[in-house]
Amino acid sequence: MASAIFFLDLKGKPLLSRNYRGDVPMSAVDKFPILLLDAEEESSVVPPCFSHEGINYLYIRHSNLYILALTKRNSNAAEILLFLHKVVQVLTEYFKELEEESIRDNFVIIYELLDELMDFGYPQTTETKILKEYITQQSHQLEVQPRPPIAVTNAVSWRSEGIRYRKNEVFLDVIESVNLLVSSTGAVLRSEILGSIKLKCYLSGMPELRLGLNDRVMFENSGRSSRGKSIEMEDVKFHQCVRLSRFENDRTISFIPPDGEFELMSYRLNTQVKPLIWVDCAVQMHAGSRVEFAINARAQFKRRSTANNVEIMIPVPDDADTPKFRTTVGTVHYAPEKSAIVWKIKHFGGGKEFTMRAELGLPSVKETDPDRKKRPISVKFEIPYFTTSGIQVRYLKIIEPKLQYPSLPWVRYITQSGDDYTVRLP
Amino acid sequence: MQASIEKRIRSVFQIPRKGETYELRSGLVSQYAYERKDAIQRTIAAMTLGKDVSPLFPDVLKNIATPDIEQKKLVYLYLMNYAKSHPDLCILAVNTFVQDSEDSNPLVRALAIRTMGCIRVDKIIDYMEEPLRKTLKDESPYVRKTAAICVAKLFDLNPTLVVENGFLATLQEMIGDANPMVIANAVSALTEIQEAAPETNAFVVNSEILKKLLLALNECTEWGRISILTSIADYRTTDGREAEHICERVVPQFQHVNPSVVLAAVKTVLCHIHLLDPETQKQYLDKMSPPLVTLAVSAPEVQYVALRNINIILQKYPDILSHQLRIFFCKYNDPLYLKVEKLDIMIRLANLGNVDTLLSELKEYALEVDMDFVKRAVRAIAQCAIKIESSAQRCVNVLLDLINTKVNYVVQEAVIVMRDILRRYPGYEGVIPTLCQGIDELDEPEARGAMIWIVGEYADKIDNADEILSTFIDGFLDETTQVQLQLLTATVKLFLLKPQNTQPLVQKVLQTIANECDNADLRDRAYIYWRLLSTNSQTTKEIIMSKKPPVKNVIQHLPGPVLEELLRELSTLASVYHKPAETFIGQGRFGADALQK
Amino acid sequence: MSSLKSFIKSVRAAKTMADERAVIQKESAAIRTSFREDFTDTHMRRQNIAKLLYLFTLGERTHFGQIECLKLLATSKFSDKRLGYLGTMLLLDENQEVLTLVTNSLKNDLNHPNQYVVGLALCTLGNIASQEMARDLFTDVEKLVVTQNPYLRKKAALCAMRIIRKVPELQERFVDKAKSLLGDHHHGVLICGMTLVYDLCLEDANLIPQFRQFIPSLIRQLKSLTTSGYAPEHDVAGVSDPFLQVKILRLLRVLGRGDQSATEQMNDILAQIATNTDSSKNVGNSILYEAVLTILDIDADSGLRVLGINILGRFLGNKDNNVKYVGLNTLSKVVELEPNAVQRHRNTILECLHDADISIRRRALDLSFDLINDQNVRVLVRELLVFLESADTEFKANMTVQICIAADKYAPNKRWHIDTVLRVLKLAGNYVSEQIISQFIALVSNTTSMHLYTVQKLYSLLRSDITQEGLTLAGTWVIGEYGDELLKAGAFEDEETMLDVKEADVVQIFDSILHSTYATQTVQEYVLDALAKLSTRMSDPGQIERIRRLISSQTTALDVEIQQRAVEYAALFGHDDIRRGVLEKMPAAVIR
Amino acid sequence: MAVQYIILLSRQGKVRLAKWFLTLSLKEKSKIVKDVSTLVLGRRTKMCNFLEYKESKVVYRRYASLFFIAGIDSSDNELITLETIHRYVEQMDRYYGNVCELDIIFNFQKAYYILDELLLAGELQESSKRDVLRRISQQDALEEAEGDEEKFSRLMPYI
Repeated sequence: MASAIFFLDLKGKPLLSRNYRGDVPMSAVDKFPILLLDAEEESSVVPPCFSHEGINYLYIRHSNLYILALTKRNSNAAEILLFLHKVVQVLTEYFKELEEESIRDNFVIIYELLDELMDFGYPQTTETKILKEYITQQSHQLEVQPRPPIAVTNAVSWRSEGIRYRKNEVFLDVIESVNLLVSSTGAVLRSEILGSIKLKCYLSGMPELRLGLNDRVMFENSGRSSRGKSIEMEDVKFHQCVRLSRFENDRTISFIPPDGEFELMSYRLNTQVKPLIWVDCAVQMHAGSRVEFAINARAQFKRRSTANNVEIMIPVPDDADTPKFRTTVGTVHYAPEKSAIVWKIKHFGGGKEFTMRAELGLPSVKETDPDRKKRPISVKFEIPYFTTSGIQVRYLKIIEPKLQYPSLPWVRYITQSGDDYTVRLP
Repeated sequence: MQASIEKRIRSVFQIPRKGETYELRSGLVSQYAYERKDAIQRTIAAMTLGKDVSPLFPDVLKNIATPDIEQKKLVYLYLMNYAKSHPDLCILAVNTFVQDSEDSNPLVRALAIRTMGCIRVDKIIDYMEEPLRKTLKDESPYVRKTAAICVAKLFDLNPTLVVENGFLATLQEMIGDANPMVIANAVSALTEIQEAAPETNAFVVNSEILKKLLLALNECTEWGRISILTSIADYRTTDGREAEHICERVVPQFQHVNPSVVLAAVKTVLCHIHLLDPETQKQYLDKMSPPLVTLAVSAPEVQYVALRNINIILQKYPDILSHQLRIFFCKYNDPLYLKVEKLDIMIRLANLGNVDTLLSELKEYALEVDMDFVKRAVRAIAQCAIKIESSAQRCVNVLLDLINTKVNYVVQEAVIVMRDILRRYPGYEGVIPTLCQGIDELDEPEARGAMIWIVGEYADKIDNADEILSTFIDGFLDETTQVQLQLLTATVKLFLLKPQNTQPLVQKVLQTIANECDNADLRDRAYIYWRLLSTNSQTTKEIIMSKKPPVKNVIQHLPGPVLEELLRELSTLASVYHKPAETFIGQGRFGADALQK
Repeated sequence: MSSLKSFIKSVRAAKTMADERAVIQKESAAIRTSFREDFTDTHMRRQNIAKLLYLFTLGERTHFGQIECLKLLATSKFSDKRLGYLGTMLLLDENQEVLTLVTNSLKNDLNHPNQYVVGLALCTLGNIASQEMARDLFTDVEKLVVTQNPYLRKKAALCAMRIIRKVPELQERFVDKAKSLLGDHHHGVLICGMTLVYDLCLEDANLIPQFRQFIPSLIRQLKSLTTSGYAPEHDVAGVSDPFLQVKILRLLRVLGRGDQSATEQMNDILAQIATNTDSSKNVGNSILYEAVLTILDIDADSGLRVLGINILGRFLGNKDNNVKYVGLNTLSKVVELEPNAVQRHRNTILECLHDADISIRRRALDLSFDLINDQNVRVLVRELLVFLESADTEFKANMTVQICIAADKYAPNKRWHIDTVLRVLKLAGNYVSEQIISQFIALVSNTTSMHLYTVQKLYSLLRSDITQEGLTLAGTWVIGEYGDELLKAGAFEDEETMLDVKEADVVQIFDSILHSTYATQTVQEYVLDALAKLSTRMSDPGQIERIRRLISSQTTALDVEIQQRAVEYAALFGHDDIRRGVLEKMPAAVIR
Repeated sequence: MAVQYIILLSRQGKVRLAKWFLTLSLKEKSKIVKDVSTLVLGRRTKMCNFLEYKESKVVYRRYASLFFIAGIDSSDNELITLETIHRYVEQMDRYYGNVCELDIIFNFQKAYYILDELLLAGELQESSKRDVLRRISQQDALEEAEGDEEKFSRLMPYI
């Protein structure tokens, strides 16, 4: 449990705080920036929680803020840190952007939210959708006093009663993100598929949904031989609406969905993936004058598919200048804010291969103490109508026992680069 | 004249502050409601900025009775912050609290009881009894779940009151509440009371309660699940069937999207798994592997906790993630604290099958820029060599390559780890000349100590061992104690291995220590050698040069009892620090007697 | 490209850190590219350099613009030069190779007809001259030190200071010229001249006598400053040129130090300043502070010294924390000379230990240690031990050293001495240095009469606390060495509890320590030695066997030193004939 | 050595001006800026204006939204350093006319110019209140004259 929560600027100055338990002196926060400095002095490895004179400091960073929790006890660190992330998420959903300014401008509602999010150090309700029903930014405009929605404490805490739609529809997106690490010699060092099924539910009442996938374990469990392809998901995570014990028993994914948009489930596949977009890079460095790059990119998927919005980001020295590019396709630009050149290709057909050359100037005076991290090339893309794993939605059944309306599920598939699709530079 | 300029310069940017309190006060007592509300907001704004607005206490308090719930919340917030500075005035708020706790709106009732519990002033406590009694039985679960926590608040302030008024009993009954969130908060409150005052027996989980908890588990919010899982983990059963039942019911939580729920579930299973038969144990451990891997891709700070915990789990169950090495490869933009943890885990996962992949990855890391990380990577290469014999030659080659980079801290670290490789495989003595080349560059005590150890141990194989040691001995008094200790032993070994012409060197060291060193431990060691050397020289040689068991593993392991304790504490701070809670909680003082218990 | 103003505006308009970085990096890239395009438009170049300087202020990298700065200052326009020199001073330092390219321009500009161009060159040279530049350009500076123009004279004087610091052998070229500056009428030149002379004297004490001849004129200047009426140009809050006064006082200090006749000349004026300077404002106090430093540093007459110390006393009582700080800071310098005068302020000083301001606490702490003498040692050490418990973590290490030094120096008896160190070890055993432990052990081993007392105390302490490394080390060693005396005396009472002392209890302590998380490398080393010794000081074969097992369990230790000891001591168990002799009582170390 | 560095720091911790009289690497400088600004920003109003940092002393004073920070030798006179800082502020105030943080942000070159007339090699070079500003305005005048010329020549490139 957390004794107090603080929002601090990057210099460690408190912007807003909430004391939940009164068992830690609030002045302990003054030590925080100094302790961080001391820790940095000691080693460049500064962990997100540490202890000083009986007080534990747990913090996360979000844009130019620290969000810090203090506790005197041997508290659940995972819970606290995750809670801090949840606080950021809720406040971001409330104010679009969470930063110094939005904290100053919205202190009243932040205090209100902090009161609902946590009580005596125990996390309570952290669902923005529900909170927004009774903590609003325009409460004074309301005629009647808000009341806690039943959902706050309900077993179905994510959906309110009495929702009505004229047209009952569900949109289902199957999104697979591919993460890949390729060595400078071209070997795939690591690859994984992070899958996610996102739903947009516009359904009336309290509908019961059941989702069927070509899940190998389920086929095996039910003794059915797999008709066509089946896939094995390594670790499935469900939205809290899914009945976990049922999934554990017979792999049935059944749930009462929240209203609107949400992520129903995510899964991971650890299988070796062939790079969908292959990138090969040669660098020639002439220190003190210029640097040259020769990049090859190849689409290694079926010809009938196309990768859209392909973006290949190649790191260049921080102090480069006068960029010159030559390419057969797409556009290239220099992005000094990322110390990179970015090669963009709108449509990249399966099986195609393109090249790009770049030359940048380097200053004759070298930096005295350069701090250059070895950054890899990173690649972004999306391939619609295609999943790498071969996952398929076999059915989505929708039953609302009282209203019994007809409804339509819509399904889309897409494969995209994950946030870590990288190729190491030689 | 200066004063006036100074005054003016100082006033140039400054916001006029003098009248602020006055202005706020007049706003707080204004006849217009909107002005009062505005003043309250500005008061809270000033409080947020860290200004002391406690002098406004009576004026703020006048605004407590209001139908405007937003305003009420602000006044309550103010009250919580400054009650301590005006304990006597708090009594004026009591009436409103009591009224609010009977309001028709559950939001107001809950707010009242929640705030009362936070005021922490004796005068208020006396008036909490009735509101708390009522709200604990409130028809609204929202109010009940708030009241449940309030019992813990009250217990913290006045335990007797809680027991005498039967609040504790009511709280215990709440475990059977129809609403899962009420149950979860009751569990949290009871756990806290139990911890603070074990003699109350506030929360002793038995089979009966266990059933209720397992039932509530599936219905609860994510945070509630953590409290419930934690108390199930703490439940001690001796019954294998019950343990299996627990595991069975808890395992679905591995699929929860919230990583700390998953971690709590992992902990719960690990706390009961020892009662299962080995076959079933393995099944559960296998099931644990995918969720553990997924934990390692959550937000960095949470990932950190997960990695520190995986580290502990691996020390107990080394095979659990044996096929997952690649998941722990460092991403280039990982925070350093993650990189270092991943490195440690990778080493624990190293085996015959993956050592090649690991080694090329480690080499990559050893060429990065951050000194602390690079050193760890170099160390990891040696750990690999020592752990997996067949990889030793390749590891040594990589280390030699790294030494050739001539990056000072890499070389020093390489010398240190080469010492350990030699302790495992004495046959690699061929590398010694390479190590000796950089001898003048070694400025870190640990590297110097390592070099000295190597020279002492292999004195008979290094032609100029006496010269090398002699150079070090010349600066004996400037070395750290640990280096001095190494130098002492190395010189004695040199003498035992090559008695010709080395006696003066030993004498010099012994005399320097006896005459010029204060350190008692160092002196003792010198006298022990002195006394040994003056007895039978063969026996002495036997003793000092006696065979040392080869080092099998240089990966740090937690001491057994600590490991067991931390496994039961997964996801807590103790499990993150890898230290028992008592070392950082409270005064952090702990005696030999206490350890025996 | 945008103007400097719009660049600054867009940096300020950035909402998030990431936005700000983007704006900055983009502009920086644009500047780099613009440099390549080699504009002849000086307006554009000036603008680029100005932006570069803004980047510098933001802490960004600017190495790529160094050459451009040099190009700018090499042009003939004053505005280019002004910005070019400013950029050079900010972006470059003496270690940059490109700096050599500027030598030529500097040489030209030092001889430029416009005084402001010369001024820029002097300023640059004075701030960043390298050794090489100092050698190349000193003749030009030499001339300027005696130029008619005071604006250049003063700058040249400070430049000369830098040149001499870089190339000390050039000192003789400037000594006589420096003398000429001391009689100047221009305040700026005087200040700079005195700075130069002060620096010369500080670097080379042999020069001091030659400058003593100027004492009368310095005193005259000081006197005229203090007695002259209001002069608006140099007045600060009713004080006439405090900057110059401070400089003179400081120079007098270095000239008067250790010279009786010089000191005598100064007494009057110092007394006058000490009594007449208005102490109600910071300005006056800054002069008083300097004057007191001089009074205390030179061999001033005793009346004057008392006056000086009284001023410091008043400082201590000042409401202004700045003055209080300065008072505490300075009193440390007088304790030895005027102990009684300082002792009078003891309570005030001790109160300052609990001040909210760490700067004050730090000064007060240092001073408290200086106050300790053989009469007050008991009281003060008691106070400081109380403070040690709650003191800032950063103070603890130093405090342990200081308390132990004080105990060492003034201990009224051995018992008190040992008790004091034990208390330090107990309160802050994780902050003590090796030195303290060694000296404590030397103290104990040289005090035979206290062996039993000490070993019993430490036995009791370790049973209740093994978290303080220093305490554990001292305890381990003492119990190892004097375990026989401990065992012989048997059960004893400590702080109203009876403690059993059986062989098993003693071994158990080390067993617990060894298996705890507090067993650092050093602790393990000490424990092994203690166990080995105890094996010869105990009689129960069961316990001796337990010791053997404990030692043997460490033969696989990761640490080489621990392993070496474990292997040796385990092997010794096979040689009972020599074990006893090897591990018998150790000769006591000499107390230093 | 007298003043080692001067840093002008906003209350939000942004550097508005930095002048170094010591030769330090970029890394060392940013370390000092980071450490010192954390220390200074963490001080309360009633505390004294001096801090001890490593082997040196830090003298600072807040003028409205700006902290003026000077690093000095531990043997230097802290009180007169405060006067030096104040003199600098005073000169800027006269030069800009009611100086405020924005003046310094947008016209930082001038702030550096004034500092360069006040301090050289870290030592005070002038104690006259008038002299510094007179020198600055004369130099400004020189620039202006050139500026006019420049404009003139740009307008009539063929003459």
